[in-house]
Amino acid sequence: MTRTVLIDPVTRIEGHAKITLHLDEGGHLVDARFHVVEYRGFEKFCEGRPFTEMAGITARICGICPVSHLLAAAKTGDKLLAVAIPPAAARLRRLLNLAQLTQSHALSFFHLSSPDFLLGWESDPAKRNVFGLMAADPDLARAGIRLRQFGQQVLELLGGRKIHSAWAVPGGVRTPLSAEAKAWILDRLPEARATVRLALDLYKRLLDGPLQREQRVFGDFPSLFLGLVGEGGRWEHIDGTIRVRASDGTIVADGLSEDDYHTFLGEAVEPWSYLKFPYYRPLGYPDGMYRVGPLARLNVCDAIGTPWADAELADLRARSGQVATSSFAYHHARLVEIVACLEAIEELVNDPELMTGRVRSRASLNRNEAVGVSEAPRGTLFHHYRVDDDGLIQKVNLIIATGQNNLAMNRTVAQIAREYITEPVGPDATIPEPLLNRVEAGIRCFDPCLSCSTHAAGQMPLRLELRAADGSLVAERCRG
Amino acid sequence: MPVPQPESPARQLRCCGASGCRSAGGDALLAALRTACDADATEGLTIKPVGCLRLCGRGPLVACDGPEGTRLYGAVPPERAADLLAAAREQGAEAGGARAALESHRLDLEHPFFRLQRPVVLETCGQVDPESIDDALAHGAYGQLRRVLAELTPKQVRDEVRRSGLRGRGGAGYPTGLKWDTVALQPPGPRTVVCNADEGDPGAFMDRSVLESDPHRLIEGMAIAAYAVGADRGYVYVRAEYPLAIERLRLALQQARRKGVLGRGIFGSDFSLTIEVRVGAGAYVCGEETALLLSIQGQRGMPRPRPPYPAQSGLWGAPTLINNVETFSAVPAILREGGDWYAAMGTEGSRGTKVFALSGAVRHTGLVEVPMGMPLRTVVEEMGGGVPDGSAVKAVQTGGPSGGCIPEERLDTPVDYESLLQLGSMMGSGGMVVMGETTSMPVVARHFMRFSVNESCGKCVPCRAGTVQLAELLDRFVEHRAEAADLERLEELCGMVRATSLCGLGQAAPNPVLSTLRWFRHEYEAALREPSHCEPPDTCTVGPDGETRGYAP
Amino acid sequence: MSVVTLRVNGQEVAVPAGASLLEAARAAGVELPTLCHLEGLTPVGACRLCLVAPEAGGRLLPACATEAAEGMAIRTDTEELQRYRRMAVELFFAEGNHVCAFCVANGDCELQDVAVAVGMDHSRFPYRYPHRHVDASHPQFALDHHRCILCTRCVRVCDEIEGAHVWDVAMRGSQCTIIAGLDEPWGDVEACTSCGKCVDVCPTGALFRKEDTTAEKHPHAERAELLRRAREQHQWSNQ
Amino acid sequence: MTVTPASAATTTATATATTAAPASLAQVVRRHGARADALIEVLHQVQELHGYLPPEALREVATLMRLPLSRVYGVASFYHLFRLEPPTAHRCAVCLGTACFVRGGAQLARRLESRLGVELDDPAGNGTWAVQHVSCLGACGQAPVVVVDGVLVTKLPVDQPEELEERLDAAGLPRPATA
Repeated sequence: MTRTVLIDPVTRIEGHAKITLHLDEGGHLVDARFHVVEYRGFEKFCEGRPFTEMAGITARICGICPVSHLLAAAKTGDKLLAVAIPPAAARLRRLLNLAQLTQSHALSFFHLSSPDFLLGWESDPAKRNVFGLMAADPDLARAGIRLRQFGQQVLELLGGRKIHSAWAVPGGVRTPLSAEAKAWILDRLPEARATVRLALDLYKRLLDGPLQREQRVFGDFPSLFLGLVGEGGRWEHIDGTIRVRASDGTIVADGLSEDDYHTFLGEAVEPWSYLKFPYYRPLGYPDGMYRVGPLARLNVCDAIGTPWADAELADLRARSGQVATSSFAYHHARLVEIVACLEAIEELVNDPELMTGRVRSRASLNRNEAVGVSEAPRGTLFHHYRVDDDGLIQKVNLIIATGQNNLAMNRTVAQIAREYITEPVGPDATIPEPLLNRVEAGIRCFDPCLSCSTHAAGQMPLRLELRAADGSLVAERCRG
Repeated sequence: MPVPQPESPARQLRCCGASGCRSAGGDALLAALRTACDADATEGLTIKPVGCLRLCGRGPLVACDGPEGTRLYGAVPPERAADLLAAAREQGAEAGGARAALESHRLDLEHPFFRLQRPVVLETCGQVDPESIDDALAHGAYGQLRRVLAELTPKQVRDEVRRSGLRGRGGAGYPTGLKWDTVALQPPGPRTVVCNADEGDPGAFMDRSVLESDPHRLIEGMAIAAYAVGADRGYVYVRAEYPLAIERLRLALQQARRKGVLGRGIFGSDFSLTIEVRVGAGAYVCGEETALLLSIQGQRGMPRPRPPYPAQSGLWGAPTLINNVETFSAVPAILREGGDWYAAMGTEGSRGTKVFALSGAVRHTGLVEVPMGMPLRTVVEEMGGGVPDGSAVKAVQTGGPSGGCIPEERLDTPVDYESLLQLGSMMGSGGMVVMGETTSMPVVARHFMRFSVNESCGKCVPCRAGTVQLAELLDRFVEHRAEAADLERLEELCGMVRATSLCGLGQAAPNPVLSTLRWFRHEYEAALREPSHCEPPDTCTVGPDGETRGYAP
Repeated sequence: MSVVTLRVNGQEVAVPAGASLLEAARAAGVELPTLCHLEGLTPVGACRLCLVAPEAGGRLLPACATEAAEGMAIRTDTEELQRYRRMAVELFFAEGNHVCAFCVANGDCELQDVAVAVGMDHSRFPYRYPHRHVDASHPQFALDHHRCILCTRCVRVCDEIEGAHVWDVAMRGSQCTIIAGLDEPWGDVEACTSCGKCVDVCPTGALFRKEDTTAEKHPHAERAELLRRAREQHQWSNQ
Repeated sequence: MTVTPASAATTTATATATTAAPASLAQVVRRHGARADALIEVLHQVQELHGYLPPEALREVATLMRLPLSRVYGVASFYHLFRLEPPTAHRCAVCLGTACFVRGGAQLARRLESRLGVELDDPAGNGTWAVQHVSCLGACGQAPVVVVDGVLVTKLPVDQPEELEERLDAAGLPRPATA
């Protein structure tokens, strides 16, 4: 029986995004700030709850990447129980995350970002969305929607529901994969592959053509990149260790364990945003700026480990070097990751270990503190819990991808603004639509984890403000 | 007045020793009188501590009896003890001088406050020494019990009570005779009588006065009732907030046992009765009969659904008769004078007399016992003398947290069960609180709702959670941040809480809101938020009366 | 066995003497919502969901706690009753912290079922977000006071069936709370036999097994009746 | 001449049994024959013994009366006159019955709060004084009233601030230390 979810105060934590551009006395742009007015009260909210509930609670925090929170919470739970999860469970969790990455990346690329590329930056904002895309290129749009559905369907086959399921639990997962589900996945994989090939071909054509300026100005700057890598430095999304790589290709740190995250990550707080500002501690704040997410995962890894994905990775590196520094390359990275996911899904589904034996290890609480990590579609996600002897949460710290990209997003916005605004900015300046649109698109490279960013079919509710040196408002422009 | 007067000593000073006058300095006055009396060894003058002399607001009260009649003095400081003694003595220059000196303390016994009273329950209250069974016996106490045991069958007793038309004085007004019959006619087995002395309605102190002033009358009434329904065990459940009443009741029971008025084979009959006092511990809901029974059984006072009624299944499952103090205390007089005599007073549906506790914004506060059906205006304006500063009465609150506010324009309504119900209030136990023009009705409604929130036992959801929501809605009105939809919600929730609560507390909790909404709706409408005044609700915390926080949890 | 006949929504039904109005309604094929009531436990009439209206007028009666009487006629589903039930459910939701989304009982919760049945998807009364706590001191079970609706099934099953009387209600009014022992951590109360009956009969996610996570609780409320029948009538039907 | 000893001053404290105060909890229970229905009476007397109902005492009561612990605590916490925390040295009760309310009881309560620096109904008070509300003392004729350490103080002139303060001084309520 399907049930209605009745009361859910937790979902009321979304907010609108606001960006302010700050000028100096001379009218020159000095700073850009991406304000997240989203309330982060859930860390407080979790206090006093049983840790077993954390997967369910954190999966409700965010409507976009519930699966990532679920996995991070389950992994943290495993550590509190101090159990090794059954091999089948480990594979099923991998499968879940791959499906999540696929569907999320498909959403970001097809629904949210491709209208800009395909319909043009100057096109009518009212039509610059997936519906407009449907009208302009119905085959691509439909294929994109079906690719996302594929990912979602796998999530549902595993977890019972597309989103908000609490299928992954401390100790493993709740249910194994059915034979029918396996057959369905294998049946749909070829179509998914075809779609991503179509998208990659199209995107590469655009990169070589009309998107060159964007590649240059949409957040191209040196920074660190952070992500999980597996054995032999291979691309990884759920297990493995943490690697940090600099723009010049140097591996700054490797083999880091999430357990020690506080030794290499710091979290700064700014009064104007609810979002914290994590930084790589050895370099200090804000010099320790780093990026996470699809691009970071590709930048930090040595190889992906499956043939087609490795070929695509090689192509990406051929265009932008060993380390791609433009944030615009996130879009490309997403497509490459979809390839990696599809190949990995195929391997996993054919793995006999997936379908065997138990899927959940039972134990009671054995530790009072644990840190879990997983790669969410938009980047590395840390869950850190401290519990009392009864298993009730005393303290929670969550480090989310959007927070880690916070500094880079501000840099990106500033870079775009400088490109599209004429300095010095006079007192009667206005904000032109193309600027708003580019800023929005710049933010969208990171596919930030704001509930609002998926609403309204690609229209981010956004307010852009231009503020003078004394803080007074020069101009503003809103959307959403 | 059909009160058997004992051989009155020629001269006596009756000093009110009920809690009202005590708190106003009655103890000191009594001590001073005794010292002065011992000093000049006056012959033939008795100083007698008695119970309530009615006009509590002017305490301490002293009644000065003599062959020339009774004079009543109020607010007498102890320094005036000598004057009182002198005034009580025979006529003479000294007495004359003392009386003149006391003139400013003299209270007019011909004032309507006294003149219009018709004491039945309170007939010996203020006459008799509450701590002396001998004095009570001298005033006729236990005379009816003795007669009933010797002459009447239980059924005859019940018939007499039924004929009197007496209805329960605790508030609901259930016909007493009918209740007695129900208990008596249950299948054979043990029965219990219980006196509900958990007088919890704010503004009500009738029962306390009876317990403090004339406890033997209550015991006699209970004993007669026990005989009439076949009970051999009785409990008086008194609220702990009445320590003096408990003390005097316990003393009276001890004396009664010693005199053989209680115990085995009372007055040589084969009727036996033991009565125990059970003291509450601060829970208004224990005035509800099923809660009261559980409390007597040493449990949480949480009401249970009725039926079955306690008359069928009460204490430890046995048929149990529950009446309140005033109801039992009316019984001896009814048997003495006959049910018809009692029924001749009052109105068609509400027979006899009723004791009211008059308080609030009124000149004369205290206890009045009047025939049912007396117009409210007579009680409040003539007897009570209206609002002290002479301004108009705005409303009269009757029935406590279960009752309602009756507006000035309806004061001509006769006080009886049905008329008050029609006005959206109720008789309740008899508290009558007068409100002057400055009283804000939403504030009053909230006051009562907070009371209900505080006193809800928490068993059923409409009362436990509904009263909390109602209090919060009323906050919005008091603080001028309500919206039109809140008025709708208020009324709807009132209706739900009233219809669905498990016991009388919850069922009646919305009454103060509904009655003030009915008569003073404009005050609620005026409290709606101004359209211009639309800050988020939480930022507005201070109301126009400056009252922002209450005592509710 | 003597029989009483009465009318439920106009339909005549006969039930054994001593049967409740709830049983009479069921005999007439009418399902009334209930929360506090549970077969096998003494009825308390606290949740007010099973209230029915006597056709003769007068106060509404809790069907679970009212004996059916000869010649009685009741209505179970008047517009007014429906409105009251809905409001009662709203009050339940507003007074606690009921977040279905990650509740251990999501999908198998009587409060949720009742909300669906009466068509309540949000409370018009402000949520009070009370500060409550979770007692997870017992090695196997936990009590989340946020989800407790004070139905007292746990109190009764522990007292009447298990005979341990670990639970009771403390405080009063909106402060009411279920307590173990002297308001101690459950795990410290020696009287507890860890039988789990309280968990089985809890209608919401308030009492649960600690290993269960979101939507994994599947209570066995019928156990109270089965155990009582086994004890009193020596009849076992739960093989 | 009828003379009776002046009985105890009016208090809001719990009423006591007429017999001499027992010395121990066991005696209290024994006096009631350990009957379950005597629980409230027993708790009254235990409170008199200790000033409040400490957990150890409740445990002992339960053991001696053979009652479940939760039942004893449930009863003790249901009735507002039972104290589960040690009382402050001094206590003040303000009546918020209807008559007192009409005559300014709520203002009086606020005055007491600010004078003593306490919150109404916070049993901890300011450490020395605590102020609680009571629903009605039945002293409606003398409204508004407060009870200071067991002594009823009546007819307080709420609308005459200076006189009010003097009356409160006289009742033994400390004034706030001047800053």
